[in-house]
Amino acid sequence: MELEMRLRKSYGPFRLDADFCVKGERIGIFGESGSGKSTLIGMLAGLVEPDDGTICLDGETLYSRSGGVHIPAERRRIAMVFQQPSLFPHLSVRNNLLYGYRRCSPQHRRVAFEPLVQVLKLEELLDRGVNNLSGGEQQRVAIGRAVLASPRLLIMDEPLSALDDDLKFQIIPYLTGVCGRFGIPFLFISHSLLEMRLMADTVLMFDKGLLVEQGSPDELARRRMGHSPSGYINLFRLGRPVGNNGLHTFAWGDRLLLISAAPKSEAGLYELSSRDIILFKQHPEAISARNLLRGRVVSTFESSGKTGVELACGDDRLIAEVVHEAAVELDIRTGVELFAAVKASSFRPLG
Amino acid sequence: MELEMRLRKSYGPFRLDADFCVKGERIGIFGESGSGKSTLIGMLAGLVEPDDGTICLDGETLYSRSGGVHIPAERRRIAMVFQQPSLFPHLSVRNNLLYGYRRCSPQHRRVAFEPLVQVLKLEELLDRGVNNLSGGEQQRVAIGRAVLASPRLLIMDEPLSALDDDLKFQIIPYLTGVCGRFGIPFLFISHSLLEMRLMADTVLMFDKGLLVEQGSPDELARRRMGHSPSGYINLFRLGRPVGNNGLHTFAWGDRLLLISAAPKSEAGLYELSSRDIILFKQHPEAISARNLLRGRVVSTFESSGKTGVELACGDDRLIAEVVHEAAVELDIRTGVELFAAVKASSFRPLG
Amino acid sequence: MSIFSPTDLDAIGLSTKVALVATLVSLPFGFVMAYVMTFRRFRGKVLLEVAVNLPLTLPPVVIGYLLLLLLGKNGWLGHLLDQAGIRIIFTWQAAVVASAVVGFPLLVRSIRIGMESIDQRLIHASRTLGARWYDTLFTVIVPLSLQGILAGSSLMFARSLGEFGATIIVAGNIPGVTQTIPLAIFDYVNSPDGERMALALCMTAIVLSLLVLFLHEHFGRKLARRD
Amino acid sequence: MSIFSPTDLDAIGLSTKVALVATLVSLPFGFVMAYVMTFRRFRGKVLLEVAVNLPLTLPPVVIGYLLLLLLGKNGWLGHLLDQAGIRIIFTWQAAVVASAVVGFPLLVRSIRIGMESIDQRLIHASRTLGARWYDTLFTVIVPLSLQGILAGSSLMFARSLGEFGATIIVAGNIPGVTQTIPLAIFDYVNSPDGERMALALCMTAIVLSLLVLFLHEHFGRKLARRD
Amino acid sequence: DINLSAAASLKEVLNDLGEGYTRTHAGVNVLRNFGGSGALAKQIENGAPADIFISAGQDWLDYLVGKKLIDKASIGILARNVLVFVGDGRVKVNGMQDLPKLKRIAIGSPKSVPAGEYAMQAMEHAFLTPDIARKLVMAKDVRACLMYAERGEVDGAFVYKTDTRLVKRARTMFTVPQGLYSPISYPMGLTPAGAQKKDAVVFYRYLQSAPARKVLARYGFILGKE
Ligand SMILES: Nc1ncnc2c1ncn2[C@@H]1O[C@H](COP(=O)(O)OP(=O)(O)OP(=O)(O)O)[C@@H](O)[C@H]1O
Ligand SMILES: Nc1ncnc2c1ncn2[C@@H]1O[C@H](COP(=O)(O)OP(=O)(O)OP(=O)(O)O)[C@@H](O)[C@H]1O
Ligand SMILES: [Mg+2]
Ligand SMILES: [Mg+2]
Repeated sequence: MELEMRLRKSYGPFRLDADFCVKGERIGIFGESGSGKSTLIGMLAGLVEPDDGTICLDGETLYSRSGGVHIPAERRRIAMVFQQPSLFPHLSVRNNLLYGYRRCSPQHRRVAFEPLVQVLKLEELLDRGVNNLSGGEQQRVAIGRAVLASPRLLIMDEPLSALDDDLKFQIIPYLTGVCGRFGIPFLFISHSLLEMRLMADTVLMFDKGLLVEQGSPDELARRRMGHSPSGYINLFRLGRPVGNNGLHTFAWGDRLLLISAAPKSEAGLYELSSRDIILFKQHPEAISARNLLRGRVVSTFESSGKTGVELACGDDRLIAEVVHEAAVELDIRTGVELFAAVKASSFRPLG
Repeated sequence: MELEMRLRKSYGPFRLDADFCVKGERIGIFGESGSGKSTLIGMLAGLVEPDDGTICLDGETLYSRSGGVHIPAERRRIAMVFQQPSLFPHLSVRNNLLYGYRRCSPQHRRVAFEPLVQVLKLEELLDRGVNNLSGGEQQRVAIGRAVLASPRLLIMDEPLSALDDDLKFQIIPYLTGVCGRFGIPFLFISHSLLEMRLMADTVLMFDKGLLVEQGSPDELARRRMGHSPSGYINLFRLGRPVGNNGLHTFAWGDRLLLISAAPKSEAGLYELSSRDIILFKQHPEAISARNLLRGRVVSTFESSGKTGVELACGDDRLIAEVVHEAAVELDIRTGVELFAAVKASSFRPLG
Repeated sequence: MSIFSPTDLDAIGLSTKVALVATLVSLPFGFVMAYVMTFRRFRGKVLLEVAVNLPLTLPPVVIGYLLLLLLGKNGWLGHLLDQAGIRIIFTWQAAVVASAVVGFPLLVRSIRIGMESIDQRLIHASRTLGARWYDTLFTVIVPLSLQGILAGSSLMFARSLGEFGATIIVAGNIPGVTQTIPLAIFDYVNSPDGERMALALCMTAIVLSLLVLFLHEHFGRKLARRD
Repeated sequence: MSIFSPTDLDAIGLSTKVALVATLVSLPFGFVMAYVMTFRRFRGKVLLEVAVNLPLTLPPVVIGYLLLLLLGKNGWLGHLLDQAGIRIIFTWQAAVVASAVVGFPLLVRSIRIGMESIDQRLIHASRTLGARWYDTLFTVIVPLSLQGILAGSSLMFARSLGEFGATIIVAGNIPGVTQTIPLAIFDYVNSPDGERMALALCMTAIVLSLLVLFLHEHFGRKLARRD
Repeated sequence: DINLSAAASLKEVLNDLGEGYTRTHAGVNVLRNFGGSGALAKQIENGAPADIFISAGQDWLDYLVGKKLIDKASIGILARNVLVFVGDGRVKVNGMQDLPKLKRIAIGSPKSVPAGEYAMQAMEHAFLTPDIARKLVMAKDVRACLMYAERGEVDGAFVYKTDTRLVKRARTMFTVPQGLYSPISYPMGLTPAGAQKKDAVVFYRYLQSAPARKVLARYGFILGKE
């Protein structure tokens, strides 16, 4: 998907000035409360009329003030999960879910009803109305409704905010999976850098109505490493475990990783925060950390007063984070060899 | 505050069966989507009529079916932040905020308007209506409205879900501060163990309408340590930094802690996850971690296949988490001396 | 019900028919008008609004005269209909027209109040899910303004049962043909000894509207937001 | 406006006064009735509902007669008032009563439709913030049903302007004293050469209700949800 | 003030008489209330202020007399009227016998409008009823009959002679023979309250005086003997 938005929209003192072009199937929008995220996607979906500008999606102009183009929302095939659930109060859960599905022409229908309902744990609610659902239940129905419309772009405004972690991490792989399998690009808003890292390829960061950063969540994460409470997230795709004696053993390049949490799927996707890596100059003896990886520093970078250390471990890369003082003391610079200690419990299974 | 709830409430197949007594000023409720949390607090606030049972708050019976007691919601002085903002659409932000304030008799009024508005970053919105506020703005108004009612109990249903981390961690210390200072006990629902740890003294955990665990978030956290992605959270109250050369230096008992993040208030409250601690049998040389603390194991415990290690460092306690294998290898048992390495960046400032 | 004469029974039947037909016929127009007034912006909206509300402001007799001018032999619509071999004046259809015109503003207003409280976000949601405007109309707006539609219909039905002034002018007061309950009552109260019968007919009208009210409450409850 | 005779001007003034007073006097009652119907559950609710809607179902003439029976010197209310030295029949107050009774169901229904769409959660919110029921009533329910109240008031005002059947019975048709616009129109259409004047009076009524409509739209927009 | 309650068909002439009277009797105000005779009678019965009641038929006066609300001694007749048949002249109608040629005929609703009742009497006595019944359009009052005729909605209508004074398009086809229906009169009386009121009694007498009769005649009323 290629999305180009050059838009202006004012609400009293608030001024949104978007001017970007972004490519990718999984786009995240990040920004503090009131920075204009919902307004931006409202314009993309065709629900909010911009003051001026253009919107192009995959080469098709959806809106152009000067060109007099304004494709109405219902013909954009952009489904939306709103910040408030906004379910149809007169319809059952089932009919809410099927609302967009039924309106999608059969050749575009790609998402099946049953499996989605299972992932969203909505089986038992199908014949209920939506007005007395719990907050999380409502949010799940809203997600399902939008996904079942098999849109050409799925927009989600904080879709996971009312969900507990377990459910959230069950829904995320499903969402990314379905969207990936059926080629539904998505664009979502979240306040969680973790969700961003898990779901987005590209992140747009807004502040006070302006795009302040654009890049891969990796870049964003590197830049925000020092600032964010979870540092930089290293991602590992480890496949099937090669052994299991209390801990799960995985091949990672020519090394082995020992991980305590079981993988959630065959993909064996794990994350590791840069903060959870401790670097040693020499091999430490008798350490509680189960993984000790030798690596060579290939680059260092600065972020909010922290030093990011990119280590090459075979063909793979690992980013660790240390404070300046430590960087100086350990004499960390490109080319140096270091040991990285990682606890087996620091790896978090994602999907 | 002492709260006793012995209640039954059914909604079709869903059955809530609460039977507990809890003491404390800061109570958290935890549980997956649809487990009956909102229903429970609805009954406490007097908005949902139980099928049967009693509710006692500080010795006063608020509801008793057999006793024929049913104090109406408006006389319970229990303010509520709802899961959906539910702001008054016809009032300005200011008048929404002041709605409960004005209805609170002056001798009960304890919370001041101005500082609250500042913490919630609502200064510029005061004279706007509430219908076009962003999601996070609405949630902040809802929090402010409830707090300003100076209630005798404040109930919050996922009050921080729509807020970005920065704002969240600014609001939390304020909320706990105000409630602590003015003796307003609160009870809140959250899906975040971190928020629980930061805000609650006691946590009630619900599953499918039943109370399955009750205890301090510490106990809960120990028990859920292995399960939770952030492990067990160690809390540090460090006061003012005693030095600063690149890193902030704090006295902790008779030791020094080096921390990269600046304290957020004079209290110097920091958290440290059990996962961020690496244990060594011997003193490791040249390590990137800035803090190396020697301690004696005073206890160990099991949680979801992990071993929790409680270390005594002088008079203070530190809980680290290792996998079994490591526990065996390092020969961790009560009485043994170990080194705990903690990175300066692993400490997160709270308030 | 032996107290009623055959022409009274005719009146009761006719009134029911007229009120029913007037309500049913007006419904789609009333709905469209309410929709237009609520969701569209255009010039001359106020004029349209005034036109719709006219039958409320003007005394029914005047409405009757105006309708006569319009539908009569020499009226432009009446003339057209005449050429098509249709005569409206002095038939029960005229009573329907009179009732419809007089009750229309009530219908429109009720539906509008209901429509105005529909959450805009639901309309947005349906649009992003691919519903064209007519689709949104039938699957979101109609169901969510059903309360207003029902309320409006029962108002209109009741109003039609009581419609007198305009009806008597355009339909005449022909027993067994165009005499509705109010016209029959009018005849009875104008005879010195007709009071009892007038009262009996009033009761009948009340019972009829009671029925409609029950239906309304019944459906209203059924069709209200699902749980 | 030299085309109008002094009694016509009286009629215009009187009509305005009657419609205004009828609307204002009915408002609190209409609101309370709507509130009770919407938020309370009790036995005999349907009976009350029927009673409120009666004036709609019955032809205005009948209402007029019933009011005459109630307020006349032999009626129980009229008797009481008589002893207090108050006579209502054939005064402009009688016209107010007639208009109020006939317009009441419209007012109640409009307010109800508005009230029924109030989000229950807002009422809950106000209660948890310490508002007693009357407080919630005035600070939440009234403002949020303002659209319905306004719509109902303007419906009622318009209906009052057009009220004829009941008024002519209880207030009489006395030029300069109880002759409202519809009664004056009635007189004019009953004179062979009165058509022009009847039309002029109709226009006046239309203009009056136009004014109310504008006021309604104006306030409606102002009082609608704040931005 | 004098409260006068009178049948609606007397509106113009009574306005004329009332205004004339007020001009010559400064300080006396005649409040005129026009309506259907039945409505007026019921109003008086329920305490509406009225000094003089003029009915369009005998029965409503009798009704009030029966309730002792009319001073029996004062009862008189204001004027009489005759029934005529008006039409637009497209079909030639010269008398009752021609009525079956017409398609639609307007009459006042016989139960509530006296003129309608007289018309029915006339048709009955002319042996027309059975086949003509289907052609009758019952109107609210005589004015409505006249209007239907004027606008061509009906082929003809039975109306009072006094009503035809200002018709434009329609014209009088024939006068219904007096023998076919009972005499049309406007009986009147003073209410007990009116009988006590000097001004009312004086005005009541004026209504029966020669100048008043002249005005009545001008409006087309028929005047019986004194
Ligand atoms: N219709 C509107 N009228 C006036 N102001 C508006 C309107 N919509 C949004 N705003 C304002 O514009 C700003 C941006 O709003 P927006 O909803 O886009 O924020 P957001 O980034 O989605 O925030 P959040 O994370 O809190 O949902 C806010 O300050 C908001 O109050
Ligand atoms: N009024 C009601 N009628 C019927 N069912 C209800 C009603 N209110 C709640 N429920 C059901 O009861 C269960 C518990 O609901 P509740 O809102 O208490 O959950 P919750 O713990 O707050 O969940 P969440 O975290 O998703 O908000 C849910 O399955 C919900 O669908
Ligand atoms: Mg938003
Ligand atoms: Mg909930």
